[in-house]
Amino acid sequence: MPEITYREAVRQAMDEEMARDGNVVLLGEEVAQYDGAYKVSQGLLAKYGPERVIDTPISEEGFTGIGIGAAVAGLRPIVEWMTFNFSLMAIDQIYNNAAKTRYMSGGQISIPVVFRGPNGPAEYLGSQHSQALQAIYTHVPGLKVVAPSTPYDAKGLLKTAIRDDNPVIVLEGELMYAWKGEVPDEEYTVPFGQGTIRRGGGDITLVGFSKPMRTIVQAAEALARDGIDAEVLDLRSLRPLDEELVYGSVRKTNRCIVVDEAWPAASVGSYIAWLVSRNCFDHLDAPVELVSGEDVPMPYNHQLELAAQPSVDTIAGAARRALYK
Amino acid sequence: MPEITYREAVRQAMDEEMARDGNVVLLGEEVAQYDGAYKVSQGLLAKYGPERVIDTPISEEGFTGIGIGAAVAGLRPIVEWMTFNFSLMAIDQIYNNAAKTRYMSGGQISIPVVFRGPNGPAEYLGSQHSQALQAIYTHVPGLKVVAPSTPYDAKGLLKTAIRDDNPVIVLEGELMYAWKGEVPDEEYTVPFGQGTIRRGGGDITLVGFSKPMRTIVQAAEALARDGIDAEVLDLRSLRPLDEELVYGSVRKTNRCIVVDEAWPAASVGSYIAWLVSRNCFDHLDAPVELVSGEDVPMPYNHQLELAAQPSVDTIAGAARRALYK
Amino acid sequence: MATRARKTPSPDYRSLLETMLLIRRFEERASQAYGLRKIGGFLHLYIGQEAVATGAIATLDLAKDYVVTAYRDHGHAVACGLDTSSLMAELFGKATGCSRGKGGSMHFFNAEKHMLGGNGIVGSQIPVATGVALKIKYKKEGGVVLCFFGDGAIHQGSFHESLNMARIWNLPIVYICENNQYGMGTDYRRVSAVADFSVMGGSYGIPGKQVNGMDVLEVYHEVDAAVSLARAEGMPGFLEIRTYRYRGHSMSDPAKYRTKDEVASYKEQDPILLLKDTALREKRITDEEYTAMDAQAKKQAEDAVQFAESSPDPSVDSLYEDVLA
Amino acid sequence: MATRARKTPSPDYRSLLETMLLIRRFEERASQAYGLRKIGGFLHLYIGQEAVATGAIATLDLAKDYVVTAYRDHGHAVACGLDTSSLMAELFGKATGCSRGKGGSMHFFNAEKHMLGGNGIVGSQIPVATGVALKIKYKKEGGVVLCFFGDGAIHQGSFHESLNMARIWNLPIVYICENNQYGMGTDYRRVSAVADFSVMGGSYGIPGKQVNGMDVLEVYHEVDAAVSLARAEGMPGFLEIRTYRYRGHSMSDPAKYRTKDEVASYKEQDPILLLKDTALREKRITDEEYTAMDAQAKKQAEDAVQFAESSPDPSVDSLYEDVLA
Ligand SMILES: Cc1ncc(C[n+]2csc(CCOP(=O)(O)OP(=O)(O)O)c2C)c(N)n1
Ligand SMILES: Cc1ncc(C[n+]2csc(CCOP(=O)(O)OP(=O)(O)O)c2C)c(N)n1
Ligand SMILES: [Mg+2]
Ligand SMILES: [Mg+2]
Repeated sequence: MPEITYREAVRQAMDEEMARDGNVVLLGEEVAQYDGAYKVSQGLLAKYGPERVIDTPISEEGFTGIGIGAAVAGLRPIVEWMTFNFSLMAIDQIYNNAAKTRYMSGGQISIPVVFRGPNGPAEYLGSQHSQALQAIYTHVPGLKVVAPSTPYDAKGLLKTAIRDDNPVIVLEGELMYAWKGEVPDEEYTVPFGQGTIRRGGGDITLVGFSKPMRTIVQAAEALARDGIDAEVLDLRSLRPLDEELVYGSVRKTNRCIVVDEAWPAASVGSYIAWLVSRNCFDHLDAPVELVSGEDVPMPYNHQLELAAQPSVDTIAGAARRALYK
Repeated sequence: MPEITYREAVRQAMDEEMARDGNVVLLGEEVAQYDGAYKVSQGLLAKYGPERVIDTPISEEGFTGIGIGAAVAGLRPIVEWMTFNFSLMAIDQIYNNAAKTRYMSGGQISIPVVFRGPNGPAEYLGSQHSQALQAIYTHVPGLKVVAPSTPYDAKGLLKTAIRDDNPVIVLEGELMYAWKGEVPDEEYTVPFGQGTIRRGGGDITLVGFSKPMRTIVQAAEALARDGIDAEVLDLRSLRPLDEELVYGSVRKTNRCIVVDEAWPAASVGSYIAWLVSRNCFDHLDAPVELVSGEDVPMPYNHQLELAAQPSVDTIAGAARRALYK
Repeated sequence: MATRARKTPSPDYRSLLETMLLIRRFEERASQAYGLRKIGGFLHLYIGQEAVATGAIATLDLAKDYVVTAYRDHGHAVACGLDTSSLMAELFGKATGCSRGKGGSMHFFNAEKHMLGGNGIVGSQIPVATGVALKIKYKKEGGVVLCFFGDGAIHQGSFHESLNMARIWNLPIVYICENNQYGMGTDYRRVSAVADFSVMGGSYGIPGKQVNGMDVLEVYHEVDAAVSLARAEGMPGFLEIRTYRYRGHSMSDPAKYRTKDEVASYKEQDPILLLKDTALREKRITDEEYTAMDAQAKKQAEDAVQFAESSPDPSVDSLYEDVLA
Repeated sequence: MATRARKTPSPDYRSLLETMLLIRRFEERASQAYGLRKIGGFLHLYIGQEAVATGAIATLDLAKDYVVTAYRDHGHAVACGLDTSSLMAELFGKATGCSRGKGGSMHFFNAEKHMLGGNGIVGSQIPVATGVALKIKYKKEGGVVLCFFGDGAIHQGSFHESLNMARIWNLPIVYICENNQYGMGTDYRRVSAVADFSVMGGSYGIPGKQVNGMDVLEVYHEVDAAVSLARAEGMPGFLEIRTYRYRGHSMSDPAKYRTKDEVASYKEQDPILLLKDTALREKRITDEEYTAMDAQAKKQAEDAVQFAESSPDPSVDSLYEDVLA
């Protein structure tokens, strides 16, 4: 299988779906002439023209709502937020229109729109540009939310998202865009609501999604060197959530660490940690631990910035504590 | 002690603090000439004049940011959101400016601003007007969040909020405004981060905050009739959170139900349920249950609307299940 | 800039009268039913403003054109030809309602008839409507969107963002600000820096015009001109239509912020009476015909109430229906 | 509308030159340090635009006036008199930085000097600045706020909402749109419905004016006139100042969206050279003096680098400091 970057995987997904379906359009800041702020839409303007690849002004509330309206009326827009930090400008549109119009209309209206872009901290950007905002989207019924951690999943989940008749939030990552991974030449999609096992193991279950997956796998390798055999689960999709995959693993390992780079309170990570605590109650030999981003705005200084994020040490440390080692 | 409404309690808090400190101003839609959409600011314009009680246009992003800017520069504004549903228009200002300016400036800047208004479902309003949005505010470091459930707490917590040098979110409730309760004539405040025991009991701990507290107490009474003695805790403040109060109770009762009328995923309720699961791990005789709002947008039809919210039955049922009864 | 030379066809007076009467009688019935507690929540009546929706929507071909509006949406729904029984049933929260009892007064929808809501968040529908126009343009359908909002909504950022994008992309949309002179209890002059909203088109290179909204014929001709320009040249339109609501903002508003004289002066130019007088004077209808029309409207409103009364509530099982496609 | 009759005093040419030189030499050094990876993340250079911050801020009395700006904030910070060593240290993420190493390039702050940031979210500072003006007015301090933002920010709703409120409340604020003709890779003409932003003042009854931002003297005089009007009469001002950035949007932008000729043509009207020529011509300075000034600016920039280099990182313990007051 060819190795491509996460960036290229996202690009291919958009390219293939645009080729497949003339109703798919892409809009956002710098997506067209600039080929994307992070070059994710490279070449799409040249291939599909300015009617389908549309540069917007810096008007997040406006163009997010425009994407929703176009979907309500029958297009299948992909809206790129240059980063999820800026989606806060548009969140009324997501909560009040994208997530609710179907329900409020008694099921008459479908809203096949995708919102995607980089989420979570990159480097040296300070607190306004380093927010991992999965919690506020996963909280809301009427949305679907996916968080691919590999090029394979990025492509497959985005293709599924574009074909889905519901509003889908796709959480990518700036630092992940350069990550490489195998992606088949043949057409494929990745279904929503199915997590995957990144590493088999019997001693403890490590659950995560998105960018921290790399760190989690590294932590598992570090643990393996100490003879601790961790199972690593990648949720891939947060709403719907593959609860059974997690429970099955924890019922086997009897221990669980959840990793989520967002702030801990009212987070996806703490929600999963509660679900596991509740649904594997009789199987747990230790409390479910959450390794989260620290409960502070992201600092600019790089040492502090690293200290604010889940690391191999904090994850492996939590695992050792759960194993009372 | 005189009995007053929650509405009057909030009004008194604002009135007393405005009398006490000339830097306190109130701004929002309909707060002045109309005396508040829910009459919470009744009489304040007449007493303090239009420089201190300011009607705004329907521009939530704008006037929220104006409240923040005025606080950055030294005033102590109270910003009323007509309801929290509309705060979504302004959430960039809360996340990116209110919560982060102190940190980003290395601690130079204080932002003594209060954001308050009714949160959560009322009746027959449909999904856009019935959101319980505590999760998205409690998620964020740099904010404080309180959720009073009685007139006493409404007054005492709001007074504390107005005097606090940080941005504070005060979650009130439209249906609660008419609730009555005892409030002393003397001046008092209620500190942040201290929950309270609404009913002592030894069999199970019921934890909640805000409007569901009434239902929780009723559920406890229903349980008492069956010989189940529930302890009812009112958290009052969500950030900071009185964890020790909860753990102390659960270590005694060994069972815990958390009630939160918001959607379950990535919610305050599920966060607390995880905290208890983790920190009372060795004391729990049953999984911690969450009784949440149903995971759907709020329907308009009243029967459906009631079915979507925590009820005496769902709370008592969860408690019975936790007691294996 | 193109001129509005095109001669508008003469509207059908009869059908304009019928629509206005139907809106009024429907709402009078709804108001009664609210008094009897058959309807709850907000109920924002359109009485007094009938000429705006009626005259504007009469210019459309709803096979290809669309309507998007705010929460004061009964008039627009009737003018779009939605079945009044389904509308009354929606107000009653019944399963036979136009939104299956899930939307309520603020969320009338009929996707087939291109009536896309009904939105409870002030200003939130403006980007959505703009997105519908984007779809029309992309699909080269020759349609036009009418986007309605109030004088209160014009100070929302969504207005600004949307008009700019509509103009740079030449979208077929006409923005109609129904200036009924109050946003809840707020006289628009108190919250607007300009007295004449039509000047705001200048910021977007969009022609703006003030229209007398008590005169349905003037509304018809001006909207028709703007619609033609939008349809033919992709030039968005912006009309400030001056109108007046006779009732309070919603059922709970005593409307003390205005004088009886002011209300009376508008009732003297009542849109129904105005058109009736003209039609009689021009001998387009007879007195008897008018009486018959009104009787028919009353009967239809009464039938709607009967239908709503006798319709079933949605089943509690439907709570989780219509969340996702 | 009041006229701008007041005669502006002549600015101090020397100090304008010194400030512009200092900004430029500071940033040249910062750019070098970035190349050496001493600085990470974005670094939005102001080179080419020096006349705007310099001329505008020279009109202020920062004992009572304030400055609020966006992420391209180095020039404004220098013009406000912030210690360049503390600024360079901030870029290096050091504890001695103006924001203790927590803010970075986009978040320069000095509360004492009334420089209130530095904001990374496009348009987000506009309401905040407006709130600072509200405080000035409320406290009758006689001050004025200068609020800077880019041509990209003007399409954000926050612009629209803020200007309306500033006008209805007569706030002492001057909004300065630094039109450097690009928002990232987007030529403003591609995303704006109007070519001349100054017309936008019309929507708010605020006088708007275009100013040549390469001519620091013109900037000074026009801003001074607007500041005087805001100070004396509470009439907000709105200036579109035409300028140009020589560098890419940030360090990673090759700026292929514009021609070399275009850049060269602006360099011919370089603001520093322009003022230098005038000053020489008018014999306000000698060539030697200019050379000495520039040498001084270079030395100060070099000293700043030394200071930053030799300063300590913030301790990891400071991660949880500065979150709350
Ligand atoms: C974003 C938002 N803010 C506030 C409200 C509360 N609210 C509902 S209607 C209304 C007044 C709107 O006035 P206008 O736009 O003039 O419409 P009208 O009611 O006159 O038709 C307000 C403030 C809301 N629904 N949404
Ligand atoms: C709300 C928001 N959307 C998008 C961005 C990403 N972004 C950063 S700068 C920029 C361009 C801004 O252009 P302009 O306002 O002209 O300022 P300039 O960079 O030219 O000084 C964009 C799109 C952001 N920071 N905030
Ligand atoms: Mg109105
Ligand atoms: Mg620019």
